Amino acid sequence: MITMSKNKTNILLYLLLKNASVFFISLFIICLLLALVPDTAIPGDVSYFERVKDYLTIAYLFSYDYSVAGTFLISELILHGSKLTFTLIFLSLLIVLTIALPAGILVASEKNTNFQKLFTVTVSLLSPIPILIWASLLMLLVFVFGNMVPLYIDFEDGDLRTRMFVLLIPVAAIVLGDGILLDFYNKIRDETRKVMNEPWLIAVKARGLPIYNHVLRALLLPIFITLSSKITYLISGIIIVEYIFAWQGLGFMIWRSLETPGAKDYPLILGSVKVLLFTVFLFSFIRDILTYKLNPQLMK
Amino acid sequence: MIIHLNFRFVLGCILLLILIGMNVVAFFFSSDIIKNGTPARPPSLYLFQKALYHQPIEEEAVEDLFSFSVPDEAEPHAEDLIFNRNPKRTATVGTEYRYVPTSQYLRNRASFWVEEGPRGMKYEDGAFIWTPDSTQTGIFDISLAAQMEDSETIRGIRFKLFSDEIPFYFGTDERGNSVLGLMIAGAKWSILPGLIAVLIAVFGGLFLGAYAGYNKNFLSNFIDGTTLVLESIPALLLFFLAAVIFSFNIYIVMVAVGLVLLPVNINIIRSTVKHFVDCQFVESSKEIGFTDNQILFRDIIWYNCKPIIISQIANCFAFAIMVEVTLSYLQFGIQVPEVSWGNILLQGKSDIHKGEFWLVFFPCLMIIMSLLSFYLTGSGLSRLLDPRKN
Amino acid sequence: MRYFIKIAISFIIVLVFGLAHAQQNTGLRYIESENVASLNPYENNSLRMVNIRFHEFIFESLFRYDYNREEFLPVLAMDYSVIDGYTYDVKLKENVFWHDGERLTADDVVFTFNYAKNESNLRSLSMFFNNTISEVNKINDYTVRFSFFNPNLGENLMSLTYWILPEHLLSDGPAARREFARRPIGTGPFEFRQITIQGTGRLVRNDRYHGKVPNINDVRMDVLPDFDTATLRMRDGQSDLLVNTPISRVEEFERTHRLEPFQSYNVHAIGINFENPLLHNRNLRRALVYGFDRRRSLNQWFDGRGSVLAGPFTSSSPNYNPSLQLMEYDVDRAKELLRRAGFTTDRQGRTLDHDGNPIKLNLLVKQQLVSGMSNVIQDFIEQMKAIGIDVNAQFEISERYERRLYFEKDFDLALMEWVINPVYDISHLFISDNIYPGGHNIMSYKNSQIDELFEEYRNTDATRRLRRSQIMYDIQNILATDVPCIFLFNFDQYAVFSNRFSYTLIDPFAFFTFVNEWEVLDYYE
Amino acid sequence: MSTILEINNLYLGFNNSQSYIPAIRGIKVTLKKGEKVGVIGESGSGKSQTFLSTLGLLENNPGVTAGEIIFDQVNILENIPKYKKANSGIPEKANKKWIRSYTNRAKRLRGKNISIIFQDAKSSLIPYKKIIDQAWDTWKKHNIANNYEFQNTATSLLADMGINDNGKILDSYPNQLSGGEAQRAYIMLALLGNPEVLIADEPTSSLDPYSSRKIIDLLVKIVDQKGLSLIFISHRLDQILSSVNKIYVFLNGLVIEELEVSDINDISPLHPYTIFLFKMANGNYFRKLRNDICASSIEHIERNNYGCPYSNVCELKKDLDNDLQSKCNDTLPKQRLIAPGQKVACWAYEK
Repeated sequence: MITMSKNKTNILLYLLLKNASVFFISLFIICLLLALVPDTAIPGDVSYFERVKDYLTIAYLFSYDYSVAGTFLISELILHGSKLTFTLIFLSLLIVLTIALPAGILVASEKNTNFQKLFTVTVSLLSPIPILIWASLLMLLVFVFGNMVPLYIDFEDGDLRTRMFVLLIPVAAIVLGDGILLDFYNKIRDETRKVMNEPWLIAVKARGLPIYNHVLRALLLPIFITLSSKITYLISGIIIVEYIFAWQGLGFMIWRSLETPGAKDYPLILGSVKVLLFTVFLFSFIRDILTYKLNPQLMK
Repeated sequence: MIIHLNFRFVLGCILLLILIGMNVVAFFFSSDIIKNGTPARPPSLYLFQKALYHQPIEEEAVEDLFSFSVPDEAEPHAEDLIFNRNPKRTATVGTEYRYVPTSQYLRNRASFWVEEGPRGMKYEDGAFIWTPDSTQTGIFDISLAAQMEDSETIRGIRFKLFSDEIPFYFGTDERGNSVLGLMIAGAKWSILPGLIAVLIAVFGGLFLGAYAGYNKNFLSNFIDGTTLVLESIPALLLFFLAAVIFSFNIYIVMVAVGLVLLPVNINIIRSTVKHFVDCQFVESSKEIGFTDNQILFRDIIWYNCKPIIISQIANCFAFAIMVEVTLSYLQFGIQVPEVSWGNILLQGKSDIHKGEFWLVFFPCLMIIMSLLSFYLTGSGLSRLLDPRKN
Repeated sequence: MRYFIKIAISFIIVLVFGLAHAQQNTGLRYIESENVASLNPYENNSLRMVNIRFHEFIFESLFRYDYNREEFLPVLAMDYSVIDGYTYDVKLKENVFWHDGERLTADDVVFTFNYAKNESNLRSLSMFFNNTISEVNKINDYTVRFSFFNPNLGENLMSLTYWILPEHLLSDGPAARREFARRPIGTGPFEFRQITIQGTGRLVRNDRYHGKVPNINDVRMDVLPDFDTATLRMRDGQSDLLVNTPISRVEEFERTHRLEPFQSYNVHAIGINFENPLLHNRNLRRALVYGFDRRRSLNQWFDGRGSVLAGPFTSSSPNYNPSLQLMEYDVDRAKELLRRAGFTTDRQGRTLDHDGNPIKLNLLVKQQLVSGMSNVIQDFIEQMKAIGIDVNAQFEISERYERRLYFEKDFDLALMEWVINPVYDISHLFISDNIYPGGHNIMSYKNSQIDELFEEYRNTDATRRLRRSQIMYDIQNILATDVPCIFLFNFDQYAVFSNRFSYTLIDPFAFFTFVNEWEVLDYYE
Repeated sequence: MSTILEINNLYLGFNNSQSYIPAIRGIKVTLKKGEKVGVIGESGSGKSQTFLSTLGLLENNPGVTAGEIIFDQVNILENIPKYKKANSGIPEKANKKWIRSYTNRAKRLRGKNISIIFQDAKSSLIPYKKIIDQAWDTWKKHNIANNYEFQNTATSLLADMGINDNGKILDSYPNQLSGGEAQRAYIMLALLGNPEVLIADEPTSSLDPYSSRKIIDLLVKIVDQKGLSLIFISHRLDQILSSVNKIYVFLNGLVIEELEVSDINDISPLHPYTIFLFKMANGNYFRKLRNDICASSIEHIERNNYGCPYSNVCELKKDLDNDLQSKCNDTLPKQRLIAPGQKVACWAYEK
């Protein structure tokens, strides 16, 4: 998709335009889908297109004031929800990277030691298990042994120990579930192996210079590529974890407002969907920039 | 490398055969797999039952022989406890139920008797013995009593004994259906719906991806655009809408699953095709005179993308199972009269604090097994067929 | 590298010893299943039970209707005097203060009713006020004159049982209203302290309360959508009260907690759609009732906590006809009724209707059920199969369920649940002129005799009590024999309290009305 | 002229769990200060592997099993674990701790004492960095990071390389340079750490004859000017013959001949394989070639892992008595001084 164009700003503009168009088109499709949701609070004579029209106004004109519940502003709800969701997402990504990065590099540098075989087998056996199963198994374990239920309510007023405990279980469910760890680990291991055999890296080593900065720089791009491809699975995983551990994040808000009977809180749903789409936009935008910037052939 | 590969492929095939076997059984004898017995009966393996009540039944001091009131004073201290073992809670018609209450030393110095129990249960040379006949099935409240020679306090324990015709190895749910039967019946949702998702995702991905990768015209840009858009829509929202609008019809949901997986497959196929298009052998075969389609499908797809397609099929099946289980867990997938692993998992989750773990343990086991079977066969097969590896 | 190892080990220690002991005091911590929608009682969708329960702490009304004694007791008002049938004078109590220190005056009452009549966007409530109250004006600081449209004493006083809002906070424009919605001020026993986005609400005791100052010093509401996690928290002792416990899960708390029963007016029934010609046949409907063993299901899944219904009324409602006999489970009677209705049975035991193909009925069910009812449905399907009728359950989410039930009438049988409103009027369910799309007579059940009796019941004066209950008895007898729907159960209702609460009186329609009289033992057991 | 680098009976081998395949079987190489040494051999005869092992760049593939490498009186392979029989083919678990200590010791030499110039210069420069940045990193590593002095040495080195408009080269990316320029830039990089020994691993094989001749002259000029010692590895004899004063001939992991080159035309190699190499270079130039024992053609030499590698096609072996012939087939020949400045490893010259 990246055509060779002359100057740098032209490229950045092109990438920004591409990702922004993806953002708005998927928002449009979601409005179309939302209008299909049956809702008794809407009088019968409102046609499908009118519903789509006012969802589009809500979504594109950023026009919202009070949530249906009336107690809180939509912006407050979304702020609180995104605070929760992004703590979960970024903490689990952080832990995934801190596990996958050293393991990938270590495994790539040594030729198939038994540590490498052991690690690959365990990760590939653990990862196909979905987040739902991990969450319920962890909940079972924590209740049977810790005799405690890690819910978000304790997070606010608990001391540091309960906070970490309540935060750790959902994050562990996300990290282990849905093959996220496996994908990162495989990608990093293959990339490091490829870089290690590069002739210029051996030359750098021959000159006595350290090589870790070159390896990390070469890993930056594949990490972002896997990240942007895994982000949609991560979002649906987040919704499940928030449902089970009662974290009132964005995913949970979308799910509960769609699920509860009676008037549905469309501004809230569209607001949270926009925030999630923005993260997808951000990740793919950074990925495109990195593909362009790090790629030596395109260097001008 | 060869040994490692076989291990993964062989294990995957074994699990897949078990899953297909369960599917066939569920399809042919669908009526009488689920046997009926006493409700909420624990699995009859003693090992499971030990894990079930991780602390043994509390022992109470008995004032008079007939009433078993719970004493207020503190726990009886350990040394004068007599029944210090966890009794077996299940019995089967025809096989002898045996419970040895305590160590040999205590047994000589204490007298045991059955306070309240089914007909034919007696204490004989160190153990409580009972062989239920065909009429004695159901839940019996058992209370056993014991008295040390030197002290006059009588100690007793009470527990429920489940007796059935068949030894339910996996236990039963609250309606008395055998969990083993439920697992087999639930297996029919693992392969059949997945087929639809695979058809859409893998073959759609193959053709669209190949086309988008091979030539550069408006259509290929359009395909790239739609994959980007489809990729960014949160998947669960799509499943929710498909489930709600078509009143929980699992096959329509699988069409939505196919749509969600389409972009991933398109991207993979397109990148491999684009990678090979630049190679020399494509130009050379063009000069020889092969048509575009022939080059694309025979050379590029058939030789190089075969392992990728197989791993895509496996991942697609695994993802379909995951979606079906998650939706049934959130009560949006398969509804009650039908049997599905997600429903049983949800039902089991509410009994965890009572110690009845088997309604969560076995569905999780089955889900993990079916996912692993697809995943391992997929990656094993793709390694086997990979031209580059060996 | 060594630094990371230390961090990892500390994580593991935390994981193993992560016990959380919240500090105990004499506070009440109760669990709800969904967030409080709105703190202003006259805003949209405030009529959910969650909001009503939360508002009971903060606000108070002029009068309160007592269901046992069937009379209106004064709360904020001293008493009322009837000048002529259409105007009442209400005298307010003197020493009542709002939470922010202002004194309660007649202006607040006048402002509240005008606000409710024209500015509140709660359509159903403002319509009710506009139909009953013509105008409200202030006589002096502590007496208010209400003039009504019709002389019906019960209905008029019922309209005075709604919360009173502070005029000095709400009178100047929408900004003040928005601020009020964030920090409501009332005259109730508890002051509002804070509500978080997560849904956790906190209230503190109002020491200057005009009635009995409550023993509980603060109240905390937690929102837990998943009932299993709620049970786990109750067993942990981190919460004291579980408000709406599904009846099938009550036995788990029997030995460890205190169950506080209160009258229940919920009726579960399977509605029969009369638009389906097959179901016009009375013998078939009676066969359905005889063929389903309701008592066994009640005992097995709900521990027998409830009663099997013979008619539309629960045993605790005043017009209940005790002489109604229950159609006990009797398979042969059901089969015999089917034979008398002219249905034959084929080899596999399936009943065939008049033109020979087997009877197929679809049962419309709402998707997220009370936990025990899914077992009841499975029992129903099995037992109907036993007498040869093939029933298949169709699950729908609540929106599509209501559309198919009320508007499209696209069902043969439908699992329904309704709550008998405080004035025990069930006429809207069975009157024939309610059979329009969206009308409450879902079964579209037409019976002229029933219509006449309901009409007569409406016109007889409230004082001739014997005549009215006699009419109700006749209605129940006809309904029992005519089987418009299969009446299932009326479940007992329990609130699960932790053992720290000794005296906890509950009003079925307004849960926390007597919260200021609840007694708490202030040591942790 | 003290010896700066000495490698004697070095054994390298691929040592995985199933088998042990010997790559280098006892090599003896000495390099004096300021001396220029040529190394010739067919590709895969282990010539670059021996000199890569001096810098520890082999990462145990093949791993060092025995021998010693002494640089400036410091033995990099000290207390190497005793390997039963280096040539026995019995696998033995590699001693990880010793390998780490050996690579650390070798690391200290990289860039400062010994630096290597690789074959394809364009692919051994960091593709995404400017030349000046790469040079600055190397300079900062080995000397005091002072920009002014760095600029001077860089430009002076490039000037020695015969590039005058060095502004263009320094701040351009590697893929913008031509083959020759890239090679010159890389040589400049290698010399920034002012090493004492320069190992050139076939620097000219990917260049056209003209620029490769220029590169070689440049190399010799710089080495003489700075007083370094040079190891020139190549498989084209004619290129290096004129600018080298000692030649080692490698075959299948063995130094089969070592001869001093003081005067071009009176070289008289003894081993048939070296004679053949010289004939292939430019046969008529050398008068003293003994054509009788020169091999006719060497398309394919079967590897003889145990005896003399050349024994299967050796002409000398025909007229030896049979016990010498059996020695040729199964035991490694020892290097023996035949004439001053000339050693050969061949049983024929036993007497």
